[in-house]
Amino acid sequence: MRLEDHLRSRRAAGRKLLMPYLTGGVTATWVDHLRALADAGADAIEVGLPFSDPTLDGVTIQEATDAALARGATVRGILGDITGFTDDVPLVASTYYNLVVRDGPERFCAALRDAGISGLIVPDLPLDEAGEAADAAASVGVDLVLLASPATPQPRLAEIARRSRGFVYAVSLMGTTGERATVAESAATLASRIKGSTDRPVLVGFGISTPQQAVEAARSADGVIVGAAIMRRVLDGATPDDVGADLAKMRRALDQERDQP
Amino acid sequence: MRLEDHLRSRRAAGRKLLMPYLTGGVTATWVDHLRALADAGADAIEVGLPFSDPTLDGVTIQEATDAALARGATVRGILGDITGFTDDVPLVASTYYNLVVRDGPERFCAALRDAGISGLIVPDLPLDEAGEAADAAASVGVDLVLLASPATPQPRLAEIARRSRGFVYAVSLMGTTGERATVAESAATLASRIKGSTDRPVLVGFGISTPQQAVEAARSADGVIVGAAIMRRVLDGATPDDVGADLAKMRRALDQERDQP
Amino acid sequence: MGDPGRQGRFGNYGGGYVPESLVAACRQVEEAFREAWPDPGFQQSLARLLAVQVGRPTPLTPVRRLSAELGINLLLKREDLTHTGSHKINNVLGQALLARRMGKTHLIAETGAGQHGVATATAAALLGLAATVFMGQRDIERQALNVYRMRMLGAEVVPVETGSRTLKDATSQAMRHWVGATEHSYYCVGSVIGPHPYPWMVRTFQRVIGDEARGQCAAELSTAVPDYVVACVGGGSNAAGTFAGFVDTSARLVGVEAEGGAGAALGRVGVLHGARSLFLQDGDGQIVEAHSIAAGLDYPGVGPEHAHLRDLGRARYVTVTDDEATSALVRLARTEGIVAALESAHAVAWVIRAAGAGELPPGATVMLTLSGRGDKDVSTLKELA
Amino acid sequence: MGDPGRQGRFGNYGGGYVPESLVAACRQVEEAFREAWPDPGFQQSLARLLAVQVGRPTPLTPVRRLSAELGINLLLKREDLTHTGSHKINNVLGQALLARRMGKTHLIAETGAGQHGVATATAAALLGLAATVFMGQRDIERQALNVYRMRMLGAEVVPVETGSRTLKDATSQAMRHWVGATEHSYYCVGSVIGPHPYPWMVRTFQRVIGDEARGQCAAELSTAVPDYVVACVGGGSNAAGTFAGFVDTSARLVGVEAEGGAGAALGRVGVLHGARSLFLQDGDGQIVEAHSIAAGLDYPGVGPEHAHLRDLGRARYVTVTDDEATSALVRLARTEGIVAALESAHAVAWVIRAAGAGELPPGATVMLTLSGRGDKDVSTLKELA
Ligand SMILES: Cc1ncc(COP(=O)(O)O)c(C=O)c1O
Ligand SMILES: Cc1ncc(COP(=O)(O)O)c(C=O)c1O
Repeated sequence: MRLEDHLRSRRAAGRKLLMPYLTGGVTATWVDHLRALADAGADAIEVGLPFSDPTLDGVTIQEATDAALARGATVRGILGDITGFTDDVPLVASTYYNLVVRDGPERFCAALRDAGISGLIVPDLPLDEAGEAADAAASVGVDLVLLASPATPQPRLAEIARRSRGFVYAVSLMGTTGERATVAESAATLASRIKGSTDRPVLVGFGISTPQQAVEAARSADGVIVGAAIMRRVLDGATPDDVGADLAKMRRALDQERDQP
Repeated sequence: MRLEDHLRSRRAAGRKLLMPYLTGGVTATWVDHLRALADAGADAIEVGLPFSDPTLDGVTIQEATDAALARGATVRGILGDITGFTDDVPLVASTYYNLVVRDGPERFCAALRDAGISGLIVPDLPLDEAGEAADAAASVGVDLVLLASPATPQPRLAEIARRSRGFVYAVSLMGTTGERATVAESAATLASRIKGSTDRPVLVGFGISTPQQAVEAARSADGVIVGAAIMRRVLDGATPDDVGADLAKMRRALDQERDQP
Repeated sequence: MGDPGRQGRFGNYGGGYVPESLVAACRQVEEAFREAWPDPGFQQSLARLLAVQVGRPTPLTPVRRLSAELGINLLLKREDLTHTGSHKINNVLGQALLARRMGKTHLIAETGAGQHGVATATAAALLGLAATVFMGQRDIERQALNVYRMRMLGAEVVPVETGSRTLKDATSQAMRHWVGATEHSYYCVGSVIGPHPYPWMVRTFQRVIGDEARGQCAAELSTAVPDYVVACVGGGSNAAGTFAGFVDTSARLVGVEAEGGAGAALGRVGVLHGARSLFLQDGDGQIVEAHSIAAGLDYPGVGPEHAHLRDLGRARYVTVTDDEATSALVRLARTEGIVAALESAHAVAWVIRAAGAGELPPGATVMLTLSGRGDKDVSTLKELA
Repeated sequence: MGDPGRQGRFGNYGGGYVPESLVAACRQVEEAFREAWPDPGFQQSLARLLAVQVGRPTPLTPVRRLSAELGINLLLKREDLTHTGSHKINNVLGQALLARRMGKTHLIAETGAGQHGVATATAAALLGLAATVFMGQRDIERQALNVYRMRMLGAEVVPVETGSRTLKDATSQAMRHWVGATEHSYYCVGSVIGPHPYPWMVRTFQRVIGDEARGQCAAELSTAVPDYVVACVGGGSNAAGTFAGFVDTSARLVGVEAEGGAGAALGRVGVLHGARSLFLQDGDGQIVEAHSIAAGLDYPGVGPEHAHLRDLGRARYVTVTDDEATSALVRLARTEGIVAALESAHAVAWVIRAAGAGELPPGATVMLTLSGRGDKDVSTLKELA
């Protein structure tokens, strides 16, 4: 099943979507973490393919990236690790455009597909530059997710929503990835604006750190992406079970919110 | 008796003139050194009035100057020390022009005369600038000694010889005061040139360090001035007797030279 | 070397590979620049600053003794004589005027050698703006003089501890900071790198080097145009500004990179800091850390227009070792009384090598942009001595 | 401010109080200068060096933000933008050309801040001469950057351990050395001090500052001539060169000395380093050690022409403390993006104080010679911070 179909059907079931992020290769047993996240109720998982110069990431994901690269993580290795991971929870690769360019978008996307990955996020690839990668992804059935930000003006926002595949990634605030004490006000505004122009799923990411924040951010969107909060725990030595338990709390918080009137 | 008359009469007696130099105030007992030099056969003694910036002196006399100033030596104090020193051995003050200008040449020369000093050497006062000081010195009967150097061209040399009083100071070489291993060739040439244009006594100074050198330098001149070689010994702790013994050796060497055919 | 259009393309290179959060900010810069540049008022303000603050025009100095030794005719375009001591100020004053015109109150900058940081701090002080300069910890150590100069000028210098702790990482950190500060802050990029419109805009501001040199060569040389035009290449701004003045002549254009930071000579196609260009990468596509004694050349990539000029064969890119650069610096100092920046000494080193190897024919005229002065490098060189 | 004649007299001051061994050498310099100066060939060579090597003319920069704060109209003559970073190079190139014309192969120089030493080393390298620079041990320590620059340029730097181990003692040592080396060596004096013809010759070579500034003021100011002309005074060369351009106008001339080195403001008549002038002395006529944070002002005397201008009442001499100078340096950096030399900052400090005290009337136009840039002082300032 295509990523977008999967998310639409989950949403149709009345569920708020939850997409955790994990840096590929961050520890020797990272696939166990991946499985724990899947088991704890993730609707999809974002797998970071570490790049030496993560210009849109804050300190936590920079640190995770450095750790993965120091361990010798490579795109090839990570894709090998996850081949045949599961069909139930789609994986979405996320990386910087240089790694896509390295082999060329076509070969890169084909490799993703071969490893069972169904989506791709490239934070430094805006709409205007996305044509080649979008074509390559589409031709192998991988969904290229585009990002929208609080600074995105209206007609452009609609175009992004139209051309994004899988879902639309709503960047909650003007800033880098990383935990924040509160959900930015801009998150709700942006999510509502996107939802006003597309029925594609809209996930809010950047700075979602706690179950409460997830609930709050999910109100005007279809779900949330949680990255740095998980990676902080992983870097601090959390086991797969620990990480699974954390995610399960978020899952429950989101589900309870739905079940309340 | 005027300095020049004294030197002329000594020369007339067939004697090579010997003029040691001593920095005024260099030690607490410097007047004892002065007396020892007089007793050891000096025909006159050059007394340095220490100046903070002795631009024509080499390291030894710089060091002696620094020592004297560090002891608090002043022109007034030094003149006080030597008042009534002796009538037999004339004293010649030597200093830089700034100390002359300080009180004005007239008061300065009068103070020299009152202390019993009969000559004055100012190494940074060339012929062209000497008018005021020469008049002031003459008016109180102090002989202003002018210096000639190997670089002095002919008509100027004659003028220096003519306007100098006391004697003509032949600077043996192009350089500062200080001991040298040999007497510069320029010394003999210069002395002969000066003697060719005046019958005033001609003393050679700068770098005369040993009895042999004194003998050699005195050959074409009327005598020698010995400065750094003595001051080196004083700075190294030589007693008045030590210094007297040294000068006596020079005296003997010069006298022997005369007595040889 | 013209207008790269709305997409900012130089052949296959350039573009605007920035997070969506910066797209609007980059557009705003482009609009402002497209509107300001043809405005006589803007041109006048800039020209006046370049004259009274920077000291332009800078001289073109015929180098007599070294030329004689090398058997060529070497002319130096003296960017070392500008205010703050390198060509960086030409660009910074242009951008700072633009920022003020846009109503921004803060300048953000990355710096390697510190020259761009000092220039930015200077322009900020002059125009009453605040300045925050990101600088790799390693560069902070080897360019301590410039760090203190920036602080004295009132700029905040932020140490960058990530990655190689040099220019590449400082650039990443400046971009991160800008994402959260676009409203009041203007990102003042220091070379012909970064997303559109920066490579084009920075080259346009630096073009004054090449235009002046072209005119001065016409007055100085019987051939009017030199046989070779040479400049060092870090990101490539002094070279781009220089080449722009000669690209339509018969002069051969040579960009000289540090052996350990040779994006144009040894890099592969990639995307970094907003542009598609040539970068040093490993087999997995990770950017490789550059290594050069010259902090300003310690960058693993090159501006997109240089990548394009290389593809076209219009410019050649060559490399020089640390040792060659330091020897050239000393030789120029001893023969001409000019202590050049280590960056600029790379260009001199190539000329010395090429003349020695007969690659430069005897009597060849060579116009070399001396991008900066070496005061900032004296402590580095002292440690070597 | 004309020709002081064969005796080199400025009123009661000047002259040639040198050992007989240097009389001929000084005469030779005077003859050579009197012969070279009117020679169009010499003028052309010098003008060309000043243009292509030094980067003259230097700009006259209207200072906007600080002027507004002070309620005056301040213009800076930018000698900090010259090659090697201070006005010293103007004089040195003139003397070095003269030395070469005289067939000399060596340059001797004294230096305080190191700027004159760097300039001399530079000129020597450029013209293929050897250079020996005397520098006080204390200055060697506080101006380490310049010491290394000189060595890189191929000059020999000789530490002077006597006396205050600063400029005064370096000057004495240079003179001692010259006595023994007149045949091949030319003594390149760094300020308007020393025996005739130096004060006159150095002022003549530095006059380019004042002449340029006069013309630039005429273009820049509605009044054509500024109300005040201000420069710092160590020995007094940048001030003398500046004043020479304005002495025949209505401008008030102000020389600013370091409080601890104020020969003109606080000195008494004396003779040092070959000239009759004003020097700091104790009651016994011993020269007093100067004390200034600015190595280039750390000299207990002043050039004879300044003593004369003071007597005439044509120029005024004022003093500024170390603290005032460092504050002025920082204030100028923060408001105008110019890091001035500590020496030059003294002149700025006086303007700030005088404007604050109402001594400069509101709206007064002030032309200030910024004699050099502050790179050399950054480590001194860093220690204070
Ligand atoms: C003196 C100097 N030259 C050259 C460079 C390299 O920059 P670019 O290649 O942009 O001219 C720098 C950078 O800091 C520099 O300071
Ligand atoms: C920058 C600067 N300004 C001023 C001076 C003082 O010299 P003068 O009074 O001769 O101009 C110096 C001396 O080293 C200097 O370096």
